[in-house]
Amino acid sequence: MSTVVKFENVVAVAGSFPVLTGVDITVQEGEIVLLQGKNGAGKTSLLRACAGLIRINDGSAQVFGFDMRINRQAPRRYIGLLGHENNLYRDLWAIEHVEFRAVAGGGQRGDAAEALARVGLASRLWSVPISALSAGQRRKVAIASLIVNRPRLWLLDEPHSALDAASRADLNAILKEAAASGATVIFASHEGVLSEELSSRVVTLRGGQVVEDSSAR
Amino acid sequence: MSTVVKFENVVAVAGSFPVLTGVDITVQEGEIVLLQGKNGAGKTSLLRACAGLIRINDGSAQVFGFDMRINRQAPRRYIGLLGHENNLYRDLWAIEHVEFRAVAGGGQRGDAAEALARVGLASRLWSVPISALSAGQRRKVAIASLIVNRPRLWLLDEPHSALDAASRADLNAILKEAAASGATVIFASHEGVLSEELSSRVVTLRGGQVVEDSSAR
Amino acid sequence: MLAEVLLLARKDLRIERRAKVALGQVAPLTLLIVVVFAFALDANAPLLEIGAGGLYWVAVLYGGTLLTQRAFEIETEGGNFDDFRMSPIKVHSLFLGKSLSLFIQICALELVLTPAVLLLYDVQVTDWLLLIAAGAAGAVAFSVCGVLWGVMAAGLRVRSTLLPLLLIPVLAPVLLAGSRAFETALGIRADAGWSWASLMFVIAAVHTVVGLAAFGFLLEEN
Amino acid sequence: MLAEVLLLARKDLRIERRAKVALGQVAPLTLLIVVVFAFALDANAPLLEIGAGGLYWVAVLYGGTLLTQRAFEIETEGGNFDDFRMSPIKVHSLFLGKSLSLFIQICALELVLTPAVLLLYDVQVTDWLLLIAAGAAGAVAFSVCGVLWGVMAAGLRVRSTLLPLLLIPVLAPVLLAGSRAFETALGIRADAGWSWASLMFVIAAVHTVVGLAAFGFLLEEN
Amino acid sequence: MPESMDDSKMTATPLTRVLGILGIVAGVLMAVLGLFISPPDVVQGEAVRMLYLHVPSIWIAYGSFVLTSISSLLFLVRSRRREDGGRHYDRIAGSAAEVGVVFTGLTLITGMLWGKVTWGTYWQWDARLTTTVLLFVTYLGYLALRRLPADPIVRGRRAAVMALISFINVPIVHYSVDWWRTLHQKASLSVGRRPEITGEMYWTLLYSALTVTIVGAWLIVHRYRVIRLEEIRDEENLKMLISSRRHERPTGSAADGEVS
Ligand code: HEM
Ligand SMILES: Nc1ncnc2c1ncn2[C@@H]1O[C@H](COP(=O)(O)OP(=O)(O)OP(=O)(O)O)[C@@H](O)[C@H]1O
Ligand SMILES: Nc1ncnc2c1ncn2[C@@H]1O[C@H](COP(=O)(O)OP(=O)(O)OP(=O)(O)O)[C@@H](O)[C@H]1O
Ligand SMILES: [Mg+2]
Ligand SMILES: [Mg+2]
Repeated sequence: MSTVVKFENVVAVAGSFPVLTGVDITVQEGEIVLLQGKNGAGKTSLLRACAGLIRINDGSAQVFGFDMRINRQAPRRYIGLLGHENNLYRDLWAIEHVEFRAVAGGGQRGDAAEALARVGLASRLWSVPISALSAGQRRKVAIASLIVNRPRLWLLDEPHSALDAASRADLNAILKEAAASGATVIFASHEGVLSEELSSRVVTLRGGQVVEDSSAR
Repeated sequence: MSTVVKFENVVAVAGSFPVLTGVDITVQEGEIVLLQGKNGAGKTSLLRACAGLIRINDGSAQVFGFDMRINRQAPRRYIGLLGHENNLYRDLWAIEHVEFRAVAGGGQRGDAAEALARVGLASRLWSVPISALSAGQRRKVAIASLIVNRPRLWLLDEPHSALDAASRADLNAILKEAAASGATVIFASHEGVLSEELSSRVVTLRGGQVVEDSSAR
Repeated sequence: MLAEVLLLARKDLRIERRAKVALGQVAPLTLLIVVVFAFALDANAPLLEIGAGGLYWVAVLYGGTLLTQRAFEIETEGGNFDDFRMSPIKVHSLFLGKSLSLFIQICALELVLTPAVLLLYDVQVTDWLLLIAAGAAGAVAFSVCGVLWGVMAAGLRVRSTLLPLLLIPVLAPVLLAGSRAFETALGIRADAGWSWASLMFVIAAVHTVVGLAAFGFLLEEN
Repeated sequence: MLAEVLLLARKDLRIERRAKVALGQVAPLTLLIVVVFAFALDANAPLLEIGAGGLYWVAVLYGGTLLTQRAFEIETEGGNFDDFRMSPIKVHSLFLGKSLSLFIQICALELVLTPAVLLLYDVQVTDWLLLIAAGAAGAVAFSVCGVLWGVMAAGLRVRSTLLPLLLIPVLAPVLLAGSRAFETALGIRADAGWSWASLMFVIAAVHTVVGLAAFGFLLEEN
Repeated sequence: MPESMDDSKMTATPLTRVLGILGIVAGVLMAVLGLFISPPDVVQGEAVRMLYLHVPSIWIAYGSFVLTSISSLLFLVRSRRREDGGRHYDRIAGSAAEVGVVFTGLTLITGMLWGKVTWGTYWQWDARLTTTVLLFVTYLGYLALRRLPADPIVRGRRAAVMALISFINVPIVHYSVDWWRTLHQKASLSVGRRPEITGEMYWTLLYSALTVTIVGAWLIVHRYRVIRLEEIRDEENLKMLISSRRHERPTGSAADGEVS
């Protein structure tokens, strides 16, 4: 089993504030890691650092073996990122959006319908502009857009937010399935039971550092 | 005890889609009502209808005794609305934002600090531009902006989202306190235990209608 | 009410001071436009002298549109306009407060632009009072009108392109009157500059009245 | 790579078709500007004739800036730029795809604008080929440059005003060259219009090369 | 340029002191030469003395912009490989551009004053004048871009790209007199053309150019040092911030001790 993320004493600065102050974490293929910690602990920052969206100022960081201090764009095509916000094209229909994301990632146009069905979006809503969807429905479209790209590393920031109970269970199933087939999942969440049930390992952040790590596999 | 919200067979249309298809609901002063239902059930739409933000096409709707089909701006000054998104001035500091909202609502500048402390935002972050705050910290600022206006009716759309465990408990305490002092709270949420513990009554929506109402008071 | 107006305007100006959009970006931009115009018109000195008034107002119109856009951008950053509409501030105060902050920014813009045009287009002022009166009237008209349409464009989608489309036809009369008034003030033509300036005041007044009456309606999205 | 470019451009154009910004809002707006100019310059026919080329390009510059802004607005509607940056599409294709869709929109704009200017300003075309060549070169330069700075301004904040500030000085040479080329094409001056058009092509080529080389850097926010 | 902590903490080194003194001495001499020794022009009379500031200034500005472009290019090449990201080159690019802008401004001002004397107006819509203004504004934009808060490397790359594009304006300014019909003087010293001015004026001009070069170099070195010092200060600040964030209090939200 290979190492997907390997951070050693990683320091990252946003603006002039150190959002990560020395993170050490190693994630193996197939793990489902829950990041928890207070608001402002640095969960989002860590996820974005893994995605190469913030520059690393100090320490050593590798994702899929790429050195993130030298080329932080390289691993992106293996990564699916879901942020606090959804980033959807509001004027496209749900199906068009997912199709676009599928083809952009080298997949098939047909994957889109499958993914939307998988996240449980009613097919009536497939050809409605995304701006007309409810918060939870949009979240589903965003998740479907990840699914079609079959990322090898899923980085999810509060993926359950806005979803209803049934969809939350669905999402957990989707992620477990992905992990079982070799993908790696790192997600931040404040949902207690739901996320602990999903995760194979819980990492606690505080002040931009890892302070607890239960490799409870 | 007076009636705060009285909706009878309310139909509301957004674009050309009927988001509410005949809602009947009566909420008394001091209640804490949890709206639940699947994604797209119409929770957000109902909250926005209570706030007078969407036009009511049919049925009769009264908020604080004002007829929402005639004057939907009138009750707004008694209402505090927290949407899925936060709507903060990103360039202001947290404290400036809350101060502005306090004074705009007829309160004191000094209320702001109190409210920010109440939601548990570390005072280091009070004088940081809101755009630099984390998702949960922003949510706290948005909640503090409501507190300072002492609304008589709180309309909250997934208020717990993005908050950490401790802050969720804090928020519940704040809302219970408000209800105890005569305010009314209606909130939509997908959080199971947490919201049921808070609410005095659970209303379930489906397809833009109320399908279940446990006046479990 | 005055307190509310000032509160709102102060908030807007504070954001502006922090983001430095009006003076840091819009002012240089309009200056640039003045320069580019001049060159696009082939640096024909007499032509520029004649056109100075018109070009000045076109530049103000452009800068003013950007500032208006920005004034509502800050209200809709969260993705929607709900909080502005739910604001406990009275509707009239919302309108006047927004207009006031926009007015101050447009005035600042004019203060930068006027000397530049005088210098670059090589024109002399023969009637300072008229120049100032016309400038002020234009600023009032632009800001009031900007807020009136800005709130509508902000409620709808694709605002960044809709706003100018709404604004420019409405402001065209102000633009014309302003150009004529300036031409008199700059001694380019002997026409009755003051009657143009008064026309501007009338337009500004009409828009203010319409704005006060209609802002409540326009605030509603649906 | 071509597939990616087309995919991206098609997506942009589909959004555009649905929101109808380019032809529904920006084109009328620039038309309006052309008309307003005519007014501001007092409908002085010979003067308009001389200025036609310059005014045309000023209008295209304005419309192009709005379209560029819009092209990146759709990428940042969720509040940030992350998804565009995380896109599995190759950086070069991102650049070319965005440029292509912008190019098509600017061409559409020019197609609307050209007859309007010919008609309103009462000028005759003496060299159609030059007109078309210059128009195309200008569209390439504007779109490539727009994408180059647009991506940067989108990553930063306060983009709606920053973008034109960055864009206009850089595009000014294109504007100048375009005006001269048009003047020749319209028979206003006998100058070497073709050498101006070729200058435009050179500028467009330089920006394309720089864009292809640098887009990866510019995509990064911090 | 040496970069060890010790000497970058000082603003002056022997090199800069020598440069500074040279600059002053040369400046005085230039004033004497330009104002008294060189003869008045046949056509322009005494006004021609403006030449000795007007023209060298823009040359130095050109030179600075060339320096900016070269170091921007080097920065783009090196920023991937080097440990410090080649920020050295970014600093050079920044300080050279600042100096270039200052001297472009000087050319504009002297030109306008000169124009008032010879053409009767401060400003003419002449190709060279307009393009010079555009050059000025473009680089002001470049400097503004450098000010925007961002990670230093990312900001540096962004700025470097803009520097490379902005450089287009330099040849445009230089050749504008040939490309457009202008009021402004044609190039009098240009590659492959015989100089049109001669004698004392010619030598005075060359000498002024040398002097302004020295002053420009001195300014660039100093700006470089100031930028470096600011960076050092920021680094120190960051260290403090990191250690204080590491020790954030480990409590819940009731936390930060602010809840009553
Ligand atoms: C604001 C007004 C002016 C500006 C912006 C300006 C700008 C410039 C620039 C950029 C150059 C350098 C050309 C090059 O070598 O690439 C230059 C050179 C020169 N300027 Fe001006 N100028 C202005 C006014 C004047 C005036 C009023 C005069 C005199 C009547 C003048 C006389 C000259 C001369 C003699 C040169 C040297 C030409 C050469 O050797 O290339 N300039 N000016
Ligand atoms: N420019 C800045 N100035 C001050 N603090 C900053 C700045 N930028 C970021 N921060 C702080 O850095 C931290 C960022 O944390 P991050 O967004 O990673 O938190 P998080 O763990 O995702 O929190 P949440 O649970 O609220 O999403 C926050 O405390 C934020 O206030
Ligand atoms: N123009 C439209 N066309 C089609 N459907 C629409 C349109 N506008 C709104 N809808 C639908 O109306 C419903 C709105 O529901 P609302 O936003 O109130 O849901 P909600 O209960 O808040 O859901 P969530 O839990 O996801 O927030 C959604 O199903 C949405 O798809
Ligand atoms: Mg977060
Ligand atoms: Mg909802």
